[in-house]
Amino acid sequence: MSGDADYSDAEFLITTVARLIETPDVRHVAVGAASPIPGAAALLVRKLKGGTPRVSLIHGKATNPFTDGGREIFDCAGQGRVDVFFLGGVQIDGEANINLVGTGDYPKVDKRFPGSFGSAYMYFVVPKVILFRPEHTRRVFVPKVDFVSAPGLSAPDVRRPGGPKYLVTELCVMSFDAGRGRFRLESVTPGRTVEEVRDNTGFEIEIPDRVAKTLAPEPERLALLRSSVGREIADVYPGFARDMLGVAA
Amino acid sequence: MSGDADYSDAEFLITTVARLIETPDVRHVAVGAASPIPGAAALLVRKLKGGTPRVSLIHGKATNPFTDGGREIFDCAGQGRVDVFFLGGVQIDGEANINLVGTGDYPKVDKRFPGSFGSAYMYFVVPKVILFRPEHTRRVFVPKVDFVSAPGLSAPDVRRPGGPKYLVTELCVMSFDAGRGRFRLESVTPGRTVEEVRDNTGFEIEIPDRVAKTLAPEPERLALLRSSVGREIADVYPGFARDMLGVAA
Amino acid sequence: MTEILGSLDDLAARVPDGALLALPPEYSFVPMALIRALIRRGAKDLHILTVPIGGMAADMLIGAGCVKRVECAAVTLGEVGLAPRFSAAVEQGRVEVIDSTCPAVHTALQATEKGVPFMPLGGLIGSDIVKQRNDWKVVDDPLGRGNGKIVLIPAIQPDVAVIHSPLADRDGNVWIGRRRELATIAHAARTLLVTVERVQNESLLASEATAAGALPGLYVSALAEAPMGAKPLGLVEHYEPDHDELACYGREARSEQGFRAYLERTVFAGTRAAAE
Amino acid sequence: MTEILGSLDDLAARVPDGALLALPPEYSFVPMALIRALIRRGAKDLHILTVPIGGMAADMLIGAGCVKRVECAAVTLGEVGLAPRFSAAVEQGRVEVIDSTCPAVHTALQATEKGVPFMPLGGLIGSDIVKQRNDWKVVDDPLGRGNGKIVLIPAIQPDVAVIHSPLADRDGNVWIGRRRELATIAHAARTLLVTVERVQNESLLASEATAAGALPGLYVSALAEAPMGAKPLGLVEHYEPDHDELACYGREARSEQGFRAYLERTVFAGTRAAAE
Repeated sequence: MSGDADYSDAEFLITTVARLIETPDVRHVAVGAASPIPGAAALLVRKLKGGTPRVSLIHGKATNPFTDGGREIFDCAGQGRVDVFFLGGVQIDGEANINLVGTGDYPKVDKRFPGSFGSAYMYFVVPKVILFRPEHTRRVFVPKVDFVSAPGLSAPDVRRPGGPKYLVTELCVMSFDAGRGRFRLESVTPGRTVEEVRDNTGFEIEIPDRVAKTLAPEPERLALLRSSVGREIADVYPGFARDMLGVAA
Repeated sequence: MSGDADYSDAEFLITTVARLIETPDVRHVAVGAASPIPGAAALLVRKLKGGTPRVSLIHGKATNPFTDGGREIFDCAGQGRVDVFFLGGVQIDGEANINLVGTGDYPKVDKRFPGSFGSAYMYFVVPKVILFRPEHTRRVFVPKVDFVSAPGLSAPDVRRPGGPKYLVTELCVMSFDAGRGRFRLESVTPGRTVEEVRDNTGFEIEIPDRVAKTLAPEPERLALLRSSVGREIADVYPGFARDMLGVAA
Repeated sequence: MTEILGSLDDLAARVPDGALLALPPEYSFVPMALIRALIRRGAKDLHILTVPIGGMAADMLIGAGCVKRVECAAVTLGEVGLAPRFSAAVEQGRVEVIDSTCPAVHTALQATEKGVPFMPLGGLIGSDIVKQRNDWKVVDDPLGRGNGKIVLIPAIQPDVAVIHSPLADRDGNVWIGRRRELATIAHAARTLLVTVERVQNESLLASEATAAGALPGLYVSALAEAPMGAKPLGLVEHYEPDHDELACYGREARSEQGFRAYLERTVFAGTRAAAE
Repeated sequence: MTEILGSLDDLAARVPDGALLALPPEYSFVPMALIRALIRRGAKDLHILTVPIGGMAADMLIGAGCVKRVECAAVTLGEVGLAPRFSAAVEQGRVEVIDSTCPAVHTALQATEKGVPFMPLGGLIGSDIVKQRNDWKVVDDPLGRGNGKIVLIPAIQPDVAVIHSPLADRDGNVWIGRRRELATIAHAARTLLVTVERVQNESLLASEATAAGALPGLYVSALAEAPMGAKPLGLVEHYEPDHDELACYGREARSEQGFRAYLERTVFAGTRAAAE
C-alpha cells in the first residue's frame, strides 16, 4: 500500500490504529499476545499524551503491569478497567462475529487454528474493541463465520458493556454500529478504492456517498515510532521492531 | 483442676486435645487466631510424630504457611486439605450449634460478642472439628443457642463433609455423633465427677454406665511442652508460653 | 495515574461521608494514621466492611460516631479482648450490624473482582447468618447435578478501600507481600487510598522478586507517606504491635468517657502535636 | 510432606495414563524437561487442560501420541506460528478438542480452589463455544435481580499439574513469583509435580519478601531438580527462550516425519546422551 511513500505498511497501520485509540475517555489500553501493531499503536498514543492512557502488553516486561497471574487481565476488564482491546479473526462476518477456531464443519474442521483465546469474554466487557485483520479478502470477510468464537451482537438480556467499534484492514477502516448491526466504511487506504473494498468483502457494508482517505502517518509520529516508541516496542517484539521499524532492541 | 498435680490446667488441656488430634488420617491441622491451647496441642502432636501432621497457625510466622491472603485457609479447607480445626462458642447447645455472636434476641442483643468469624464455613468442611470451651457452665452449655453462628447438624441435601467430633471443657471430653444428633460423655477430668458434668450442662447428653477418667499429661509430653514445643508456641503466643508453660519467647 | 498526595488529611478528604469503606484485618497493613485522620475530619455515616474481621480501626471509627452500619465476620481486639465501642454501639442500637462470615466477605469481593453479580459458597446453610441476610440466596444446585443446596453471595463493591503498606514506588505500585486479600480488595473497590512508610524511586515491577509482592498502580487512586502509619498495630518485618498501647485502648475504651479521653490524647491533641 | 525425588523419570512415573493433566501457558514456568520425560515413559490417553493456552509442551505430547483429549482456550506456538501437531491431530480426528476460552479455564480452576461445584462467568453467551459445551449451563439470573443471563462454569479438578520453577526449598515451598495462575492450578489439582532449577536450604517462608512469591509445600506432592528444565522455552530472569530452537521445532514438526526426527534427537537420543 505504501508504494513509493516514505513509510512502511506497518507504520501506516500503527498510526491508523493509534487514531482510533486516542479518545479522551480512554484510560487503559490492553494488548494481548502476538499483537505488535496494536501494541505499537497503544505505546505511540501513550507517548503522544504524556503517559495516559496506561498501556498493558500482557507479554511485555516493563509494559506488563499484572501481578495476579493469567486471570488478571480478564478480571481487570470485567471490572471495567480496560477501555480498549484488540481482536482478530481467521474469519469475520458482517455481524462482527469472529472465528479463531477453524474453518469447515466444527468439530470436524478442515483447517484448525489455535482457538478462541479470551475473545469470548473480552469482546463483551471492553467498551472499545478494535478488530485488526490486515488481510482483506473474501477468505477472511465471509458471509457467515464457520464457528462463532465471539459474537458481534447480543440479545438485550445479556449484559454487554463492550463490543466491536472498529475494523482495520490493509484496505480500509470500518466502524461497527451495534444498533444497526453492521459495518460502515469510514476511510480507504491511500491508493486503494471503495470498489476494492466491496469486491473483497463477503458481506454487505454501509458505504457513504463520500468516503475519506485514511490519513497517512504524521511525520512527528513516524519519528517517534522510529526512535523512543520503537525502543519500547523492541522490548516486547524485538523481531518486529527490527524488521518493520528499523529499531534495534 | 490440677490441685496438687505436677501440671497446670493449660498443660492438662493441651495433652487432652493432642490425644484427640493424633489419628493416622490427620495430615493437616489448622488453628485460628487466639487459640493457644489448640495450637500448642497441634504443635505437640507434630513434634511427637516427627513432622506429620502439618500444623498451620494462621497468625503465626514460621508456622503460617499461607501466601494467598486471608482467604487461603478457607479455600484450603474447602479443598479438603484441612483435617482438624477448632471452634468455640459463647453458647453451645446439645445439637452442637454454636453461637459466637451474642446473647439475647438477635439483632437486639443484650451482650454482643465479636461475631461468627469463619465458623459458618469451617464447621461444614473440616472433617474433625474439635469444640474447645474450657468454661463448663449452664451459661455456656444451653438448651438452645440464641443465635446459630454455625449449626451442628445439616439436612441431607446440604453437602457437609465436616462437622463436630469432640467437645473439650475443663470438666470432660465429649464426642458428638451426627447420626444420633447428640453428645456422649467420653471421659471426666481427674478430680471431677459425672454429676458435675450433668449439673453444669443445660442439655441432655448420653452418659455411658462407666465413664473413664481423662488421662493426665504424659511426662514425656509435659517435658516437650516445657522445652522445644514451648518455644514454638512462644513464637506465636509469647504471653501464653510465659505464663502457662514457663517458657520464654 | 496514581496521585501522590502530600498529607494524610488530603487522603482522608477522599473518603466521602456515607461511603462503603473496606478495612483490612488487624494483622494486615491497617492504615491507623489514616483512620485517625478520618476521625479528625469528622467522617459521617460510613458503611464499614471489615475484610473479614475488624479490630481497633473499626472500633475507633464506631466509637467516634463515624459509622452507620458495619458488615463483618467479627469485630474484636484479639488478645486484648472484646471491641468495646463496637459491642456498646450494637447493644445500644447505635450502629447496624450485618453479620457475615469470613469466607463470605472474601467471596463477595472476589465476585466484584471477577465482574460477576454473585459467587457460590459452600457451608453456611442452617446458620442464622443466612436467615438474617435477605441479600444472600439459597438455591438448589443450579447445574442440576445433585450437588444439593448452595448459597449465592452477591458481589460487594466498596466505594473506598484503605491500606497501609511499607513501600510504594513513584508509579503508584504498592508492596502488599503475601497479604493477597489486599489485592482482591483493591481490584474490587472503586477507589483505593494507600498510606506507606516510604516511596522509593525504583519501580517495584522492575524485578520479578518485588513484582511478586506488588499491587499495580493501576488500582491505586492516591497515596501519601505516613511513617509508622500502622501504629499502634504492627507492620510485619517493620515494627511489632505496641501491646501496652493496645491494652491501654482496650481498657480506656470500655467507657464512653475513657474512649473520648483516648481520642483526645491520640487522635486530636496527639496528632496536632506531631504535625507541628 | 513434599517428597524430593532424585530424577525426572521418578517424577514422570507419577503421572498415570489417562490422567487429567494441567499445563501452564508457554510464558509461565513450563516444565519442558518433565514433558520430555513423560514422552520417554510413553504416557498414554492423557486428558490435557491448557491453563489457558497450550504451546510446545501440549503440541509435543499430542504429536507423541500421549493425548486423547485436550481442553484449551488455544494451542499455538505464538510468534513461531500454528501448533503443527495439534492442528494435524485435530484435522485428522486423532485427538478430541474441547474448546474453551481463557477466563473460563481460570474460572473452572478457581471453583475447585474454592471448593464449589461451579462459578459464574460473564460474556460467552452467543459464542459457539457455549453451544458445544453441554457441561456449561446458561441460566437466568439466579438472584432474580434482573442481571440477565449468565453462564455457570463447572469446577475442573486436574488429577495432576506440572510446573517448572527457578527455586524451591527443602520444605517443598516453590517460588512462583507473580505467576499466580500456578497457585490456582496447585490449589485445584489433586497432585502437583514440580521441577526446579535448584533446591535451597533456606525456607522461602523465612522472609516476607520471598514468601510473597512462594507456593506453600502444602500443595506440592513431589519435586525434583532439573537445571535448564524449561528449555527451549524461557524462564523469566533466568534464561531467554531459544528462538532458533523453537523455530526449528515449528518447522520440523510440520510433518509427522520431521516431528519424529525432532523427538528422536531431543527427547530420546538427546536426553540419553545428557544422562550419561
